[in-house]
Amino acid sequence: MRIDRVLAGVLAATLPCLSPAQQDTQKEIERYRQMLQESNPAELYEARGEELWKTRRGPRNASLERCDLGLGPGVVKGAYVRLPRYFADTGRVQDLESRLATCMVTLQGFTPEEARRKPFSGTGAPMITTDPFSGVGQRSVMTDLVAWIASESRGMTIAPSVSHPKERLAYQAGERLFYYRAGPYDFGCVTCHGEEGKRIRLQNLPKMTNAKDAQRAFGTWPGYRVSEGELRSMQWRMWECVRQMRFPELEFASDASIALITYLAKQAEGGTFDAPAIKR
Amino acid sequence: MDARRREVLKTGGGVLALAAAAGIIRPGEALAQEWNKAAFETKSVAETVKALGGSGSTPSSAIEITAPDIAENGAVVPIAVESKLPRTQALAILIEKNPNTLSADFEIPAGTDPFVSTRVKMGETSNVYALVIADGKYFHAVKEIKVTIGGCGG
Amino acid sequence: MADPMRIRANMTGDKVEVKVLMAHEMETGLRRDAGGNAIPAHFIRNVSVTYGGKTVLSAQWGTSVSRNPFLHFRFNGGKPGEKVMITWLDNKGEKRTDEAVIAGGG
Amino acid sequence: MQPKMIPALALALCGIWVAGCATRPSDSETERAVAEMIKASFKTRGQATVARLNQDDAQALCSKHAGELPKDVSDGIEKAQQATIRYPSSGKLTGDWREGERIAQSGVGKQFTDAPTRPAGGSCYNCHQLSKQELSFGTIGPSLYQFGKQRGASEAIQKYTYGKIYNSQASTACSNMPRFGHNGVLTEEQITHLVALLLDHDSPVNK
Repeated sequence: MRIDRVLAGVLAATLPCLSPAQQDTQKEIERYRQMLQESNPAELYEARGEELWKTRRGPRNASLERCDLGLGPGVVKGAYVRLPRYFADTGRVQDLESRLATCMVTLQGFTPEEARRKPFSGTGAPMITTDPFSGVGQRSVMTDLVAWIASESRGMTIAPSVSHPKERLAYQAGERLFYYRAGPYDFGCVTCHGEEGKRIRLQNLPKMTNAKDAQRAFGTWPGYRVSEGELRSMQWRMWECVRQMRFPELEFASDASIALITYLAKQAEGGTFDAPAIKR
Repeated sequence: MDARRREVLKTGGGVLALAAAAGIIRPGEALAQEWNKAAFETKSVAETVKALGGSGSTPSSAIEITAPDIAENGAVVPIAVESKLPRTQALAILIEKNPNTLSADFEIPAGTDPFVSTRVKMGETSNVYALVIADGKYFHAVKEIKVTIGGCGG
Repeated sequence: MADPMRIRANMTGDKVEVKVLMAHEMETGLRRDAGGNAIPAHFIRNVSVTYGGKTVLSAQWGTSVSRNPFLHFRFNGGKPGEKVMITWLDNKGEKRTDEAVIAGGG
Repeated sequence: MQPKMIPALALALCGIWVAGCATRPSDSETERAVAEMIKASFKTRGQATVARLNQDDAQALCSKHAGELPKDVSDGIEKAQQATIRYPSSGKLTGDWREGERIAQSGVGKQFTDAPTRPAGGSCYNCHQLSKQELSFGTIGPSLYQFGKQRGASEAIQKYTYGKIYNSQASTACSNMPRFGHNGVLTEEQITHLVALLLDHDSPVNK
């Protein structure tokens, strides 16, 4: 096997730009990612989420079946790809997660604090077990619901709403935030997502101003992350990027998080939604 | 689960594991709950082979390991093992450099293909062994899988 | 209570192809939480698959099988419309049994 | 975003929001909204305080001119950043490449999940190729493989290398690379180890 690899290396060396080792690495990483596609544990979360949607919970002992995700009360099919959007009843632009928190309050009678208490499921990564919202092995009703609702938009076209002035404001604010550099590392979203074809370690980075990249990125979240053994939502994706940017903690369902998601959704407009995906 | 079975499990570890280690019994339906504690605590490939009742194993090209050469993350490494050896009775996956070598042990009854595909954790780059018991004899194949460091803030 | 498994059992030729996902932590016992306390091991130790009352696969697992385990295998002699039954048992004595009807293949 | 794309994008958006162009939020409205979000959407956690969101001059200018950095702004940033570089008082610019390799591999530090007492890593492999053995390297920055072999290890090169790690923006305004020394991420000593990793004849970088 060694000898084969050396030989392959010699052959590949005649190709320009990438060293043989780099080409082999990229090829094998792609193969690894392909092999993961065979089965996605996100299904387990989707199944729980579908049950939870119908489950009576909270002080009012009510289900979420009348929750309006933007397409009318109880309409789940296709809801994810039309979010974030402006909701007249709250006067806010909301993404799926902040909207679900609203429904947990208005329909099920939870307090806003209760509805947002544990947005992310317990993590398999020891590095971030300090997440106060969860612990190892803990589940998040929010995450399970997100998995199922997102899966109900699979195969559809990403088409966020941008007709309301507040939606436009969220988009523009999100764009500014994308370029906002701060903190001890001088990072901003743009540091990692402003150029095409770059990687951190071996992880490919989407350039968010490039429609194809943005479509692929937005279209594959939420995702089951094998590195953590958890399903992760778009709110978590923002929270985690911001943590690694060395910023203070981005609050769950905050206006900044929704503005960023609005910006990304708009960048990804026209792409095909294919989530929950499975990722490193 | 009921208390009776828990009791069986608690006491079952020793005797059954010993019997299995000695190669006296292979678990069938009746012993489906057996768990070979000794084998799962081994720290080397040789020890694992012994704990699974063998005295050694022979390399075989009739065993195929399908896995990536490089895993982007060690928490999930897809591995499939297929044996072309006649009368394959069991397949096991061993990861040399993991804290405990033995990852999974599959009994293959007659009528079931000598093939399994699963996903394992690897702490670091390591040789992965597929151990096969066929017609009472022990064979293996080996493949190195590189585990890469990933992420941003780690 | 443990979550249901996701089982797919399909005829491919004259074989039954079984793919199953189990919801389980598969905690190794080697990790520590944020407070530095060891997280106790919690993992599936036994898996058995039966068809028509006969075991078609049995497995013993250690802690290094990945979280939310996946298993794929094939057996002969199964028929569409019949059931495959899968049981797992973990080190804390938790147990889960699910079944799936074998779908006809093309 | 590329500078020339901004008007084009604005036009495209107007095209999409035909009826809405007149009611598009003004820049000042957007600025107010962003300022409000910076204030209300983040919270101090551990060492990551909300004060970190206050931009210094370079951060503010780089955010404002993302992708379209005018020459005078760029020159101004580089001049100001150059003045921040402090070389080690010992005069010793290069340390132990083995230590440097460890620092280069580590991506921890300054996150709210990191212990504040634990030294930060340099995150070098996140963005750069360094040694041949490490397959898992990023490409945001250029490959530094054979950095020293190509440049030698003269005092001038040592000084340049130290300065680049200490404050990358002294030579490249708005570089993606953190200003490791200036921002207090790495200590003087840690930087000398990284200089050794890059320049030492025996370092895997130069093999």
